[in-house]
Amino acid sequence: MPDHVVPKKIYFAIFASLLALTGLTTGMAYVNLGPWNTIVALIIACCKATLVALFFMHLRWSPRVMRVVLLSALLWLAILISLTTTDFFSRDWIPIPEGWESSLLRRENFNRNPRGQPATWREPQSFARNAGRDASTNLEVLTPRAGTSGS
Amino acid sequence: MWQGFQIRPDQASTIAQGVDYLYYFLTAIDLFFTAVIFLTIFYFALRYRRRSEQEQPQQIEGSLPLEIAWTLIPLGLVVIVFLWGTSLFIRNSRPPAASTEIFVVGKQWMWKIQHPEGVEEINELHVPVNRPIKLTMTSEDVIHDFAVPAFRVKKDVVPGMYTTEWFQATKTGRFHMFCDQYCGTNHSLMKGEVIVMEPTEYEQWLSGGIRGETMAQAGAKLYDQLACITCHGTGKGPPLVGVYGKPVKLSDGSTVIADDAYLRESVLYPSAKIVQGYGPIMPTFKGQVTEEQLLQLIAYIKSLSPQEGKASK
Amino acid sequence: MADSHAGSALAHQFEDLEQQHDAADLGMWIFLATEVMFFGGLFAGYTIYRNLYEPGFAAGSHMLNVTIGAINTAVLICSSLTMALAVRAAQIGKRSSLLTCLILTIMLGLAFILIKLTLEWRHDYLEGFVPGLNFTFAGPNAKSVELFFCFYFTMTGVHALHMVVGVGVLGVLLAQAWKGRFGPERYNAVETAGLYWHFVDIVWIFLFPLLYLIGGRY
Amino acid sequence: MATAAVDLDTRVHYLNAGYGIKSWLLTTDHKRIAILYMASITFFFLVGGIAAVLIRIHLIEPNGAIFEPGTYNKLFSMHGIFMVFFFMIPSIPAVLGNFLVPMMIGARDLAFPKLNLLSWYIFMVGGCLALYAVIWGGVDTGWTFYTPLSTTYANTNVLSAALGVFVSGFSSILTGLNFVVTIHKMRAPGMTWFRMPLFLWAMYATSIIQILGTPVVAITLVLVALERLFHVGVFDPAVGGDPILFQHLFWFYSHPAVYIMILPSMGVVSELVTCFSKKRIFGYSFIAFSSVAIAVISFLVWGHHMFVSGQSIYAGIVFSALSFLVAIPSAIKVFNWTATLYKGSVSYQAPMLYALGFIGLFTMGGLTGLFLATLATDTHLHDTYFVVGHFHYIMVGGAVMGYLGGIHFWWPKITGRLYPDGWARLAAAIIFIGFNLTFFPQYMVGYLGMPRRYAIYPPEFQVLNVMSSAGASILAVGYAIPLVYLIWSMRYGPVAGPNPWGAKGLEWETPSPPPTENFEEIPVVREEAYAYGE
Repeated sequence: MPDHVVPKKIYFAIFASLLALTGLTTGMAYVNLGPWNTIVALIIACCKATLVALFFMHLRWSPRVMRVVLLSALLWLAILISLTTTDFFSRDWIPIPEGWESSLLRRENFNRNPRGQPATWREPQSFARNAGRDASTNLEVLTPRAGTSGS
Repeated sequence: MWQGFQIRPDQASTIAQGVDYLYYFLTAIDLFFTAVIFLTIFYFALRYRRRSEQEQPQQIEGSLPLEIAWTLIPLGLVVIVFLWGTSLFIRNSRPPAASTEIFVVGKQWMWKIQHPEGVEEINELHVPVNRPIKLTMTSEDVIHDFAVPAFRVKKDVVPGMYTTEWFQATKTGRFHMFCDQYCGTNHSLMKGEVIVMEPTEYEQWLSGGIRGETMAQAGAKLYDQLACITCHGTGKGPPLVGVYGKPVKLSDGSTVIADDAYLRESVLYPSAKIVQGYGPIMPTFKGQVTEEQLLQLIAYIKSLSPQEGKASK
Repeated sequence: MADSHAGSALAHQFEDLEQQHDAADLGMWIFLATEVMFFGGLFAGYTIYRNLYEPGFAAGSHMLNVTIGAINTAVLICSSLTMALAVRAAQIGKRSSLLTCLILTIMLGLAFILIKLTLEWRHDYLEGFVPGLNFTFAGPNAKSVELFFCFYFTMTGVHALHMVVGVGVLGVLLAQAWKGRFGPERYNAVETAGLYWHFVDIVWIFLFPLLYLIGGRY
Repeated sequence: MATAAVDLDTRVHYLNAGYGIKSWLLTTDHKRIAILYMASITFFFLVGGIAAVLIRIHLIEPNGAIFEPGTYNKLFSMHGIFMVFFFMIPSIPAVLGNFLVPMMIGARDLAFPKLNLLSWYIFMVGGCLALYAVIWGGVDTGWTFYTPLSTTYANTNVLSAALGVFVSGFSSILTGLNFVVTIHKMRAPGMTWFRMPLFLWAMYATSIIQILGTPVVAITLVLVALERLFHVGVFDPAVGGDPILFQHLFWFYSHPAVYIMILPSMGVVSELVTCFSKKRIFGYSFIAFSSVAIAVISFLVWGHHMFVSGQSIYAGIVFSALSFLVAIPSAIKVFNWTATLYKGSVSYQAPMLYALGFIGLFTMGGLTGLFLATLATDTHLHDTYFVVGHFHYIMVGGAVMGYLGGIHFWWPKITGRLYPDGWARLAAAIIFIGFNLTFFPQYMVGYLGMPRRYAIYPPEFQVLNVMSSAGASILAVGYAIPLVYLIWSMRYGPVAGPNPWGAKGLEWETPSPPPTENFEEIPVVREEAYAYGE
């Protein structure tokens, strides 16, 4: 058969290094590296994944097409994540209307309604500020109500 | 049927013309290439039609210069279109600093609009002509979209965030505004009008304020305040859209016409006549609404009926 | 029909065993590519929200028990080793060692699921961390913490579902191996199941730091 | 002719190799599975088609001729879900692809025949779930399932419809997987990559999209379902979730899905154009690589569905630029097909009419795509009937024309019999005319600003809507005619013989209908594809 029979020795060596890396990544979490904690953890995870793929999954001895398949999957994943983040992390570049910053940027402005009902969020302050009339006709009283419930 | 028929939508804002020029340019490109492809195919298909079954045409593998030509020419054209469209878009999405800010809240299925002076409207937006207006918009429930074709502006109205669009109207008159993002049952009724007025008229309208609202609009507000939608919009209670003036089947098998009297009775004494297929779950609103408000509610339910709209035309 | 010297081991559409073996291998790798994208959707959403709501995600992460997470990681790595040894046993035709390795892999897989279920999810439920059922966390950033737990349960849930499927597949293989269906000529099923098992392991290798180690533990 | 007819009945081929329901439902023969798919997607096409007819009748009146708005919403959702997920996506890949991929590369079957049958069962389970959703109350979210409407506010059978789409997605994935492995590993001796018919290149590119795109929409629908079940989830604005993230994940698949529909049609057209001009394809490698290029670029452009969604305008600019890139490989294909006719020997049998119709309609549909990739014009046209017109030109004018052309071309191979060519040409002409009458007015009414998915619309849009509905009635007749004569021909059509069109390709070297094993012995390929004139 064309497939490579890998010596047991290699498997145990890989196994040992995987366990060591698991210990390392857990240990590193208790060391303050600032933003590098995440990066280090991800680098270690990538190393472990590479070891598993190359040796346990025999990628090292497989035909090239398997590696192309794996790499294209990773490339597509990178496309998905990078183009999506392009949107999310450039949204704030848009000039923010004055007086609305607080509600625009902070998503903590949400009221949590009782379970099973869709949430509304607090009317932005500008409504209250700009509404100089009787409270009973103010939009604010129109808002908090049980909405249509799903399912 | 031909009433109001147009080929081009009104150009009623400062950005409309710029968008239209680009639109015409693209139309020209389209027509040109469509003509080229159609005519070439017709010509080849006739000129080289099969004359006998034994015919053996000359075999041509391809031509690199041609391939390069029809790669680069479209590429050049789309680069032009991209640069034009993008620069126009950036210009169109930057509201002038002096814009008047109007707040828009979309909810199923109405637009609530509030002017900086505090005046509120529903499904209507009054604006002065020749002044930049910036809309700051958000939604209470699902995603809506605030579109005014005559202004060539459009933006989704998203729950949990604020979106903005701006325009400067150049013509007085009444223009459609639509919800362009599908938002549930009455999506197609979630439309209204932008009313562009002379500045002096606008000032007058502003000072008239809330008194200018119609019965149906007041009813819509009440409908909202009383949370009628929790049942009537969700299937727990019978839907009210289009019910006015139509026969309604009751749980005892009889049928009544949904007229003013029936609607009034149903609000005040809900268990008197139960619509078939629904439970007697509606609480009474007797004592909670005045007669005037009842009329407003009925006017609102009337306005939900498309048949009613047809008759009034 | 091709002259089927290898008897029933060769399916009719293939010319020889090598072609059949390569096709099975490639098929499994392509399937794993789809799995990458399946989990990829979750990872994309996670990446975005984690960056938007870093403090809440860190707070949520700190509710999880790193020790149990690390132990479970080790359990999975052990199962990967036994799985790799199982494939090796099948390749060289050692039935008894194949059976042992498969049984060990299944037991380790079950151990992982059991730890997840009893020591983690049950604990989370009792603490009131399950969004949609009993989420009662009330500290700062409560909403972002809830969002974190949405991801936590979806990701670990989908992963655990893959484990269950994997254990099921290995169970079938065990029954076949018992009947002596595998040998140096015929071990595709073991090998492709192994690829799947290792992939599920790799997913966990990423889930562990992403879910348990946000913001460090110092 | 008489002897040929006897031959059709006496010779053992895949159609008479077994009789009875079991021989069909348990078959692993790729040709029989193709037939199973053909029957099922025709059924789903009828379901979606009935919805389309009702929609067009309803829109004759500005206030709606028949339905309440809620019912109308269910109809267009049903139309979209069935046409997209249960007709267009499986159409050419699962029917023609299943039938032809092994035959074109000279193999006895796909690499995984049992998996192939499983795909069909999975597809049917998905289809039944979607049918269940429609019959028991309907679903009204549109085929796009936008949150939070689908997760929180819709009161219809969103769960079962989404589950149906989720399940049928795996059928799509497994079919694509099967094709890729087959094309990689099962090619006959001498069948190098650059000797493959262009249909195979198109199928390969399509499979890439199915494999890498579908899982993302699957997990997205899982998240929607979880949010609907637990009333909280990752798209829920109440916990800071973002509905726009749903759109990203949804369109990551659903934009490429459009190319799942159109790429195979492009492959079919490449086959038809060469055969009916008796000429090699012009620029083989350009067409082949443009298929792969389209598959790859299709994954980079999804944001153009979201220009006005509240997405960052900078992301909008990036997506706009990338979207224009798709125009290039599409243009290359159209020009190469046209150039193939040059100095050819062009005959106008029915499949060729469909192919030429495809080129024309695809050109019109593709070019109007430029309006929607351009930020400034898309702002005006987004979510209007312009978009509806555009994607119907691509999907119906393009993909369905290609599918019908392919069915007509390979029908003699599939059934062993010929259909009446005159009727087929008439149907092609009627479809072309009816199609343009239906969808061209939609461009105009879209430019005027009529939003899509409106049950009730302002009266000034009525003229164009009536024109569109009138065209739709012609189109419906056009689709009904082939259904009749194709079914007729299965029993009464003249016997076709192995190669009625004088076409090149391995599938034409075996008898019609082919034997179960496709080839008496595996062929050896010694010439380029489309070696007409040798």
